[in-house]
Amino acid sequence: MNELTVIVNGASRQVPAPATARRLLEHLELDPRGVVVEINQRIIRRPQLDDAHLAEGDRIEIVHFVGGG
Amino acid sequence: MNELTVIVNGASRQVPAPATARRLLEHLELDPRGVVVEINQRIIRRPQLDDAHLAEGDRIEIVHFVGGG
Amino acid sequence: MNELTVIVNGASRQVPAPATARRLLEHLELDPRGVVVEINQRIIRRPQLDDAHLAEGDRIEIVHFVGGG
Amino acid sequence: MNELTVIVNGASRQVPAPATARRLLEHLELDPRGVVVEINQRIIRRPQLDDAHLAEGDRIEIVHFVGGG
Amino acid sequence: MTSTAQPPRVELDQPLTIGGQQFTSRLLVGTGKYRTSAEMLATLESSGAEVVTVAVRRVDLDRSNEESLLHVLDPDRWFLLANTAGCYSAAEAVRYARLAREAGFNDFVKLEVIGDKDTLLPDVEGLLEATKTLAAEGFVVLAYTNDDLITALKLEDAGAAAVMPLASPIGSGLGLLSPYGIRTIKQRLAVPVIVDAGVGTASDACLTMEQGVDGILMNTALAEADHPPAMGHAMRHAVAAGRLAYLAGRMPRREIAVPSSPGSGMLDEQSS
Amino acid sequence: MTSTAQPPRVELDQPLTIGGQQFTSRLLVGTGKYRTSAEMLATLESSGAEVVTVAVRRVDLDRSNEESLLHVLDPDRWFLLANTAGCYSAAEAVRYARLAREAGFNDFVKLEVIGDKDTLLPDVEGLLEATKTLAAEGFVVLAYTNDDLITALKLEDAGAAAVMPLASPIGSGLGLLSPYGIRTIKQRLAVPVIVDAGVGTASDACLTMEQGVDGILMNTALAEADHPPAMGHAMRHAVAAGRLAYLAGRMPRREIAVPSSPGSGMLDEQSS
Amino acid sequence: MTSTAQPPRVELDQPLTIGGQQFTSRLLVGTGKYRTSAEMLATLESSGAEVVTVAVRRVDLDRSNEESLLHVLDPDRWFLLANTAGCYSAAEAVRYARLAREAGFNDFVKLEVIGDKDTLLPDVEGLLEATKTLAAEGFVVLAYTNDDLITALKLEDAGAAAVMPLASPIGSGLGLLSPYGIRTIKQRLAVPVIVDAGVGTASDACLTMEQGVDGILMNTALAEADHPPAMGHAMRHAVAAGRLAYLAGRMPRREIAVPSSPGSGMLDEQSS
Amino acid sequence: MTSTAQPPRVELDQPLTIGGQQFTSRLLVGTGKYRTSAEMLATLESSGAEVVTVAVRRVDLDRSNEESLLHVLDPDRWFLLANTAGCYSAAEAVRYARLAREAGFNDFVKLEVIGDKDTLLPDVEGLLEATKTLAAEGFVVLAYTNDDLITALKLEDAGAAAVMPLASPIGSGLGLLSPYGIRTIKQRLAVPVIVDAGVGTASDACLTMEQGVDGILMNTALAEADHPPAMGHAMRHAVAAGRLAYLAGRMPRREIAVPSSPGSGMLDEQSS
Repeated sequence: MNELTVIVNGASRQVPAPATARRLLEHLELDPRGVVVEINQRIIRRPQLDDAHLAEGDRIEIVHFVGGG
Repeated sequence: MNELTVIVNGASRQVPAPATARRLLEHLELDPRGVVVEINQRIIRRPQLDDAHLAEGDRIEIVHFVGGG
Repeated sequence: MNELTVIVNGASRQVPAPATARRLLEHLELDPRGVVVEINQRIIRRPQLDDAHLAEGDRIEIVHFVGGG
Repeated sequence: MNELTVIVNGASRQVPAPATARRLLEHLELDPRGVVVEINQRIIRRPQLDDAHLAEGDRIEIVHFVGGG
Repeated sequence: MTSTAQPPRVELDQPLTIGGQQFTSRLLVGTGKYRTSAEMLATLESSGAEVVTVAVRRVDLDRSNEESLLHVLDPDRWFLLANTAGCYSAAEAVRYARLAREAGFNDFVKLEVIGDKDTLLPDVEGLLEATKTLAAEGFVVLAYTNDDLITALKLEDAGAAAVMPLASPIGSGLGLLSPYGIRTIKQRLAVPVIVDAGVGTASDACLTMEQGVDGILMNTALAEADHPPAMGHAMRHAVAAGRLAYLAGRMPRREIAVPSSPGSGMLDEQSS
Repeated sequence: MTSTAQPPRVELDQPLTIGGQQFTSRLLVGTGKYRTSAEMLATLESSGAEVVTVAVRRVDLDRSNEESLLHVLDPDRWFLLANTAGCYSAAEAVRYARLAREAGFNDFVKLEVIGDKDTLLPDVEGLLEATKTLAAEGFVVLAYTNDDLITALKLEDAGAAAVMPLASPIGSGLGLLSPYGIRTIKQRLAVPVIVDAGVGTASDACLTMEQGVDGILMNTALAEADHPPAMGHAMRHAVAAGRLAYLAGRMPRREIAVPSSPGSGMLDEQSS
Repeated sequence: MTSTAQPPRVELDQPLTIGGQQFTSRLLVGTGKYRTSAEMLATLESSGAEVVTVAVRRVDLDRSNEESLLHVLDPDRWFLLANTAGCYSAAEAVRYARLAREAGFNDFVKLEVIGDKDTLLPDVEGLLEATKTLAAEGFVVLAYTNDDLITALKLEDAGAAAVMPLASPIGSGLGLLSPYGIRTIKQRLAVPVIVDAGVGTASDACLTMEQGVDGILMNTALAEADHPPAMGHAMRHAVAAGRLAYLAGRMPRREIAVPSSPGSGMLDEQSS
Repeated sequence: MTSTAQPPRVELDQPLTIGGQQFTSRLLVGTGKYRTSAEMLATLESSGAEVVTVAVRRVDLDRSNEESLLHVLDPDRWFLLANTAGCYSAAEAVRYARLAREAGFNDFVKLEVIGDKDTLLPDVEGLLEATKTLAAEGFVVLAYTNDDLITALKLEDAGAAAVMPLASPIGSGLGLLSPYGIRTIKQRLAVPVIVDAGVGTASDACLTMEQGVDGILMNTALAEADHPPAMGHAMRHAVAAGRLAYLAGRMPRREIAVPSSPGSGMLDEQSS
């Protein structure tokens, strides 16, 4: 089985290929309703999570809301 | 009918004699429950209003509560 | 004798032609050491006052220092 | 030689008898011009220092000026 | 941040107690200088006050009775606190206090012995004397005083049931001139401290309560507001706010900024 | 004083409205720096706030999900206002704002473009640029700015739905440094003015609202109080007090005393 | 602006006069708490003061004479004003005053009757009593008091040659807590008003003098500065600045800007 | 206290230096709004200022020359600092600055780019742009700005030779609204900080200098005093006082009293 190396939140990770944004969230056990995903500084809207394919070396940011003022 | 001259709240007044504190209040149409009477700087407690006889020249003060801070 | 119409400090004036910046100051009885002259938003440095010829319709500003904070 | 016991500035002291306020100052090597003497809460003015005789048990205060605000 | 820990229990505040009597509000209000009785009543209601001050004056024998305050203020609804406003000596103040007590409502007196017509500042010598006299006669004396700690301590010794230092002169609206002075008085006295006079607006009242005092008495700030009933409502909130903030314990002041949002977790950070 | 006249009707206050949306409270609160989630929730409740700010940060992939704020804050109960705290350029702030919007709750953003790590003061150049960009994209921009009127006017022109001048630096607790500056901004702008940052205790909040501004946003004053839920309650009262006092119209300040009790009707006066 | 008119003549200030004696400086300084005698002397010199306060204490019989102040301070150069610091009753203060007078320099006394060890605030009852006693004995009494006008008026009546209200507690450095109180005292008294205690830095001194008072006495602000002689110099300037500004009459405050440069004569204006 | 120790050497202050040029006074003064030229000159003299600001305006061709400032102010005696007062854009301010330089006295300009007629507050965007332009042309730019640190840092980067934050709006006399803001700017900038505008009286100037700034520029406080020459004298002292106090290092503030006279050596003490 193939693997991709992507940068998720600043750290290298191996993910099973082929991969999409949604698969990545599942792999990380994250609920898509609570996070927002950006690939290479492009935001992936939630309905497009399945269509957003990951490529080797992609820089992925997964953010959510935290306490702040 | 006899009359007495007393000073009530700084002004001379003729009142029918013999007079008591209570009679004075009645004469002035004042409700005893809302005022306090002083004769010659001696306070007349309400139960004693009938016993407080007025004499010629008495200085009488009748006070009540007004708005204040 | 010819005359030019120029705008000096916002008001139309007739000045003898041909005219230079220095001639204008003399005409206005102004000491060049105390003022600065601008013709059509171009500053005329003091040594160039003689070379700065005026043309019909020129907008001339003559300024000096006044009290200010 | 006789001695007297007096309280000077709160502490018992033996002084040669007979004693005066001036003798006490000399004994203590204090310049009379810089201090003020009180015997039993009575101030001894400087000209009277010689006349102020000390008695056994006298409470003597010797004060001067110190830094203060 | 964990979700299991319990929040600290907020201590419930104790009610204001003066001379053994509990009151429902820490805001005490005067009844002078209102444009109309209706406006006064609406303001008293909106302020939430229980204690209202009244003055002792001669009945005007030449006019109708309409101005009698007891026709307007129900003594069962409001706690009537008589003052000795306008008295310039201990003897005069004692006389007014005794007359007020004969009205029969309670033994409380807001004791004023004024020293000067222009500033209406208290004469503390006369005040101490009158306090001793009245306390000995069983009065519950609330003594209007300046912001001097030494006098406040002496008033307590003289038997005052509460000490009422001013924020600023009566009717001035200058607010709390010396938070330090008021705070010091509160820290040193055992009897309640009620700040009286000078509060001009809500923030003054709030700041005053934050010094830890037990209550505030005001009149002009309400009566001379453009809309007294709205200001009564404002002051009710302000006194509650200042009291709660005092009990809650404010954050420290610091001359440096501290972010409210996390400094880490920013995008594009390199993982270590 | 007559009893027949009616008290003036107190005008009912209008609710705070930003970007067409009405809010139930003029107090907006942050969610940072609380010791526990329970304490935060208790404080949010006691404050009466509807709008709560949140920050956008990376999910921590190495830790459990417990810290996800949405597990604690019900988005149906609270209006989540995302901020761009920690951003030091217009581009960075725009990026965070866009991410926040994708979370799907609303188009509002509390826009911060910080100019300096020590003071956390805004970079008004970057702020204006980001405001223009985001307003053009349909965001409802609440712009955190300093107390400069000229910048506030430009932010309004740039499309900000609300302007948020600071009282003092973020997390400093120094209170309202320039009532004059804030008052001037409020007087000149048409969009709501919400004072953000620097409030330290209840009297600061009350004084701020008395300048006429439309609301206050605070975080540290609550989270760093000794008892945050009690301070939340205090601030709820303080904001109401300041707002009401502003609407009620305070009495004038005067450097002379004015008695609250009548000057006439004293004992022993000679009748004329 | 015409060049022919004369500038208004600046009225020359009158020298400070207390008890019939003129002094060259409105700054009076204490001599306590300096690290060294040399530092004290340098500070006295730089301050420009003429009057220096001294305390009356027992001679220490067990130590050398070096600490005798008269070995350091030439009584021909400085006007020695003895205080009754440390006295807690009228009787005690009177005793110290009498001792001080026997030192033979002058009849002046800075009268302190302290009411409390923590705050060093005056006991005004004791102060009034001691003032009467000492004034009757021919003393020139400068009475250290609080900022209460009524007490100040009574001190004047009791024979005080000058009244010395505090700016804030002795040694606190809190500055002028109540400009209003001090200004009111100055306006109402005929005898000189010298503010004593609490000044912390130059702006405090300047602000104090701007209230119109006749002088300032300070000690800790000088002795506890990092560089006392430099602070002495600063205070000399500050007292002069505040005095002159008071005499010069300050501009009005206004909540609107007014340009300092002409509004007309700008370029490109159209001539009418 | 020993008499042998040396007092600490008071460090001599350095003269104010802007753009490489030393000045003899830290007080800079404007020349606008005086009632007469004579009064202005007397005030300039009494203030001890060296730098005086002047505005650039059209010659009034219909009136005599008497108002020409150079007939009154000797350029060899005073350092003429031209301003760009009245300019509302970078381009306009640059134009005035260039005209001013042609007058031939120096390359200095007090740069104002105003953002609003009512408040005369600076437009910091325009100010930054004009600063860059003029600095590149060799001007020594003194930039009149608000009290925002971020803008001040950018002005320094843009080439300003000095930054001139306001104390409060021009001509308002409101004094130093934000000591914190001014102090922060001074701490962070390398170029001189001259506070410009808003000072109303001597204590304002003194307090401002105590924040550590390098100088103050004022106009209205002098010209609108009742006696401008006396106020000039006051301000000269005030600036010196504040500067010296800053250098001397003030005592700490404390909320407790500390006696200035010894606590021991009192009469009737029992010896141990």
